[in-house]
Amino acid sequence: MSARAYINAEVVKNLELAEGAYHLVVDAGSGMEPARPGQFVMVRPKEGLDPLLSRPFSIHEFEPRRMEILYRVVGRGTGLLARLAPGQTLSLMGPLGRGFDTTNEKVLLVAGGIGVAPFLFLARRLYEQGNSPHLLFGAKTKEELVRVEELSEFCAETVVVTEDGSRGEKGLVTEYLEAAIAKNGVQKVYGCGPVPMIRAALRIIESHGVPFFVSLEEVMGCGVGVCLGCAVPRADEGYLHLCKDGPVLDAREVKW
Amino acid sequence: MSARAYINAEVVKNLELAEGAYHLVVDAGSGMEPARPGQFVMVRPKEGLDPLLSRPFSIHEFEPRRMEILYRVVGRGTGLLARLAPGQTLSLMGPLGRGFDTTNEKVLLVAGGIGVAPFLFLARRLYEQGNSPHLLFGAKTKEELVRVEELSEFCAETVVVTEDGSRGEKGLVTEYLEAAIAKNGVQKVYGCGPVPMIRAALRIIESHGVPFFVSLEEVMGCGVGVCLGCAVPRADEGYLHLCKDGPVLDAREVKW
Amino acid sequence: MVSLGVKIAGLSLKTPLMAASGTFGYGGELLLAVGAENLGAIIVKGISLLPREGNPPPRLAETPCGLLNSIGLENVGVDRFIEEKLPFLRKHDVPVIVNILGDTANEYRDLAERLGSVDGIAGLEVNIGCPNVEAGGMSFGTAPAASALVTEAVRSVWPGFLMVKLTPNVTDITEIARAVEAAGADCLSLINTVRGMAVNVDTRKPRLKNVIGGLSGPAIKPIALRMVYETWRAVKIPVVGVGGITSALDALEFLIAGASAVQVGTANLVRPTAIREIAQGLRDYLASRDIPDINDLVGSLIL
Amino acid sequence: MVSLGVKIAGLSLKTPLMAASGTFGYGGELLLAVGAENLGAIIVKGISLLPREGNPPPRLAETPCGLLNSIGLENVGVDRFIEEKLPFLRKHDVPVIVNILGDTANEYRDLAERLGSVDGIAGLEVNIGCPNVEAGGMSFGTAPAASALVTEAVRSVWPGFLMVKLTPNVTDITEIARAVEAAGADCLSLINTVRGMAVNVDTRKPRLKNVIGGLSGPAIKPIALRMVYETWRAVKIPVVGVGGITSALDALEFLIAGASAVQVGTANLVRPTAIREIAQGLRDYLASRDIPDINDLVGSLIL
Ligand SMILES: Cc1cc2nc3c(=O)[nH]c(=O)nc-3n(C[C@H](O)[C@H](O)[C@H](O)COP(=O)(O)OP(=O)(O)OC[C@H]3O[C@@H](n4cnc5c(N)ncnc54)[C@H](O)[C@@H]3O)c2cc1C
Ligand SMILES: Cc1cc2nc3c(=O)[nH]c(=O)nc-3n(C[C@H](O)[C@H](O)[C@H](O)COP(=O)(O)OP(=O)(O)OC[C@H]3O[C@@H](n4cnc5c(N)ncnc54)[C@H](O)[C@@H]3O)c2cc1C
Ligand SMILES: Cc1cc2nc3c(=O)[nH]c(=O)nc-3n(C[C@H](O)[C@H](O)[C@H](O)COP(=O)(O)O)c2cc1C
Ligand SMILES: Cc1cc2nc3c(=O)[nH]c(=O)nc-3n(C[C@H](O)[C@H](O)[C@H](O)COP(=O)(O)O)c2cc1C
Ligand code: FES
Ligand code: FES
Repeated sequence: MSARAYINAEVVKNLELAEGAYHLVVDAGSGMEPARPGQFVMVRPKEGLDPLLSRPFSIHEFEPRRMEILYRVVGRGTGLLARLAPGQTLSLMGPLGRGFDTTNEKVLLVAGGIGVAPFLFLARRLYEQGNSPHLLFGAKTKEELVRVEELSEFCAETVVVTEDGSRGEKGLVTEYLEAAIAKNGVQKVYGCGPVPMIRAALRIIESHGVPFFVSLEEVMGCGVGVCLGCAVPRADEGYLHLCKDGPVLDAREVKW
Repeated sequence: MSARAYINAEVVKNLELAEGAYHLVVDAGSGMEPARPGQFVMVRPKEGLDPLLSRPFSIHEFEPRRMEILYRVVGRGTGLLARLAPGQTLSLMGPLGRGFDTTNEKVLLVAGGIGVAPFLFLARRLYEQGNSPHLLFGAKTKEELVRVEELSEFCAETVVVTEDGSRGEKGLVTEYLEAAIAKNGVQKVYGCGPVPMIRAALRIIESHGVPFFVSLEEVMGCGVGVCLGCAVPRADEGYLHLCKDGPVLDAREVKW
Repeated sequence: MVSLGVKIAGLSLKTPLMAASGTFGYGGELLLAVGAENLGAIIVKGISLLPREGNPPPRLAETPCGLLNSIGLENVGVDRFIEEKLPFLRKHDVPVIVNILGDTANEYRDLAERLGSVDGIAGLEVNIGCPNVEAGGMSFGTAPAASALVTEAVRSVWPGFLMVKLTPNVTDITEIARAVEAAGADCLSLINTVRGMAVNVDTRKPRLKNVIGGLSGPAIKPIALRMVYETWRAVKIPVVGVGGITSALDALEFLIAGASAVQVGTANLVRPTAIREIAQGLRDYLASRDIPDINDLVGSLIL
Repeated sequence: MVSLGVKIAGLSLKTPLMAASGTFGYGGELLLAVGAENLGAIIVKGISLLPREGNPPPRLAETPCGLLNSIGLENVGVDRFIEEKLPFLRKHDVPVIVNILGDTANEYRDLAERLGSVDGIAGLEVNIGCPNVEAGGMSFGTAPAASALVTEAVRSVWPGFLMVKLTPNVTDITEIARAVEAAGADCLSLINTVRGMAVNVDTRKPRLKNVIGGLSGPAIKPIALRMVYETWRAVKIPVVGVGGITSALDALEFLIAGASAVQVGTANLVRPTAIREIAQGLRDYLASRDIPDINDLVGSLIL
């Protein structure tokens, strides 16, 4: 079966981890091809035309048949997703897009809030290659530090930062980025989170001459490169298309 | 609470009695005012705008809190209804419209297929008044004679007719109508079923000079008289509005 | 406490939410469900000089997130309206706006004159989406000159609040809007329904007996919103937004895009309590954002 | 066995289902998902003489049963299309129709001329919904004369299959249709997207960076169907229906209302396998009703 078709997946688990943050596990049967960390899936209700579009989500964790996503309820589509109970089905298509490069370099993962989603799968993959990454994970409060225990299992070191200081360091991740890069001899940084965080991180990381790859978001129509909806401005001119060229992009390629 | 508002009702039972014919029982809580036989309810999914309109259904049986409808799956709305499981909720508004007159006269009920829906509630009411009606119930096959046992409990006599002769008399109800009126000294006939059946019945009943009241169908928008969508041509000129003037109408008032 | 009150062309409304013509009857049924305190105004079903029968059924067909109707302007006529419907409406503390329609500009004028002779009418809404019988049947509202003609005819006899309702079935709504503004309208309401059709593939018949009808409901919201925005930028008089509003968020989209008030139509059929819920939603929105006055939002679109 | 084959203005299609421009890329991604046997034709994303960047993001916004887009005609330009995209398309047994666009009538003509010099193109679809740069920016397709001008310009250099795609943002589509027919089009496709807008009430910004975009999807189906029916009655050349088709039943509505074929657009985004499923649905419909040939349905509306 081609990746260009929706398959039915059965909800195995759909748990609210913190207010508005959910962990969904589905049984995708044998219809889903193996995924790479950083790739995404398009998800839609099994029936109906409203909401019309599928919603993109990073693959949080993947094993054959079993696909997981971590999501925050922000609107109608995610609201409907949150109401799915085990045993119910949804439609999904994927894996889609280009993921993270997992060659063996010293990697630092920088996550903001729900932006941590793609990093469990990535950290495990790196760990299994004997190359445990460092993790810098920021959030508003300790409640938003979802899945941090699972993640830190695969990480050489985990630094958590909360804006209110309710857990770990107090402040913004960017305040601890400098140190994390320098101390660990980081060769590459992967980021996922709110755009202001990514922007601020980019300035710091660039000043260290370290490559920075980010998983970005944009409204998507098709997820497979046909609608040209998911445009991201290129640093020079024209647009990248997130669903094909990304969702992981070299931060220097993007106009911020 | 005014009848002009939707209330949430919980599905107690939603059983397929025969292929495509369902019996739905809901707990309407205390929000629903007492109904009269022949009235209807507007039913819609609890959420979403597609399908946009509510669907009208005759009240099949009613006790405080407990409301029942009998329905056939013919399209999208009824298809969605059929998928509701006990414990799930739907929105409903009612009772609406004008029902059957239940003064004590000798009554004959003529039902075709799912058109039997409003007659259980009516027959029970008449029975409780000590005025059990006669029932003439026609269908294509014996499978379509849904709820006939429950109904016949309240009827002085039940004649069933199937087109294929699989149960009761063979043929069309109209072939047995003449006899049913004459034999029982019927003073009034109530009908509900396909328009061709009603039309044929009207000719026979008129020739006996007996009043004939029918429960009709038309696409409805609001169910409460504001949209003027549910027009039924009057015998003389202009239109009746089924949701206010009906759904039970004097057959002689209607242009057929 | 937040304030939902708005004032349009001199008419004060308790909330910016009007009941759209044809979807609230003559007010009786739904007024209680909504509550007078939530209702800016009631626009009654379109009234003509003489009673009209309307179109044969089926008159309604559902489409994806939309509703097609071909009610065909069925109404009791102005005399019965004044005798039978207006007394009830007068009893409530809600401005009554009468939606009027005619076959000729003179009919519109005569109707306005007749309505000018009675009490309890806060204003008129002129439906120029009706066929222009003297000019081959295209609707008045599709030509600037015919739109202006009807507006002037009504204005000549009606000094009070005059709102003209535009049809969306045009190439350039701003052209019509400017013509109607110049002809003396106090404000504009838009949009009326979009012409549409549906077919029953089992019977191969049109779903409406009238073949073509008017599309309303959430499906047309993006079209209505665009036209409100375009019109708001093109005229100086206030604009009232209509089309697919079913929630407070929908109403807010229109206000932000330039509408001074909005009308709720099809949503009243879907939920008779819609306007009450939308009013509550507006209050919650303002309160949660510390915006004291709904008027602060009007035209606040950030480009 | 039922037959889904249709022939429009000399072009034979295996099914009456074309992939609408802009929703199927250049064919590569979705062709395999759909299967060549289900696809009447591929209409590629609109091509211009020079590459175009398109509009800044956000370019998409969802609306009730609809999609707003402001892709802004991003495309690789005709030269790269011929070099990079056409070779792949040629390999499949599916007619390729190139959707063309320009700022001036001359650009349309030059484009058609360039495409006339290469193999593997079954026909052109002329998108006249683009801004007419020489005449103030209103779209060519909103004026009969400008629509005819573009059609004639293309016809003068392109002897082959010529389909002109009409915009729905007009008062009277039949007027445009007749002008385009007289100017030499072989057939008409309609509708392109309906202009619409959406606002984010949290940020008070338009949901599209471009503010206004084109509405597509199920929401516009009743509008498209009405225009197809009106146009079919007004012209003699075949009409191809587009707008909101997501199921076989939708496609059948258009065929019954007069369309000789249909295009599937937004549905391809929602389900890449949409056209395959629709083709199967058409076969099932014909089989279950003992209708041997899909052409028997075209224009079979019973009034
Ligand atoms: C490649 C990719 C991976 C993503 N991974 C995750 C993830 O792992 N976990 C997670 O919680 N979220 C993720 N997102 C974001 C997620 O897709 C949106 O939160 C979701 O689509 C919102 O849907 P909604 O209907 O609830 O919100 P809406 O009511 O549609 O809108 C709420 C907000 O979400 C934005 N939004 C709406 N639709 C989309 C869309 N199709 N794509 C992007 N943004 C949209 C809107 O602009 C708006 O600001 C990812 C997005 C992309 C592009
Ligand atoms: C007063 C009244 C009482 C009714 N009681 C019953 C009942 O007890 N049991 C029962 O099975 N059916 C009853 N009906 C019919 C029932 O409302 C329709 O079968 C139902 O609305 C079809 O919805 P759908 O979405 O499944 O079909 P659709 O896909 O919408 O259409 C399928 C067919 O149903 C017709 N239809 C669609 N909407 C309506 C509507 N709002 N009103 C009437 N017809 C419609 C269409 O014209 C079409 O022919 C009643 C109708 C009325 C007006
Ligand atoms: C059933 C129905 C009847 C209508 N009757 C009228 C009318 O008499 N006069 C009028 O100007 N508009 C009439 N309209 C149009 C509405 O007032 C409104 O402009 C349109 O439906 C769009 O708004 P909505 O999407 O909120 O319904 C009617 C609409 C519907 C659905
Ligand atoms: C994302 C997107 C891009 C489009 N690009 C083009 C285009 O380049 N040229 C064109 O003529 N139409 C274009 N269209 C319009 C479609 O071809 C079609 O006419 C319209 O979407 C209505 O059909 P639908 O409802 O099936 O999508 C585009 C539509 C969408 C949604
Ligand atoms: S989402 Fe359609 S091209 Fe990327
Ligand atoms: S359904 Fe609206 S008036 Fe009867």
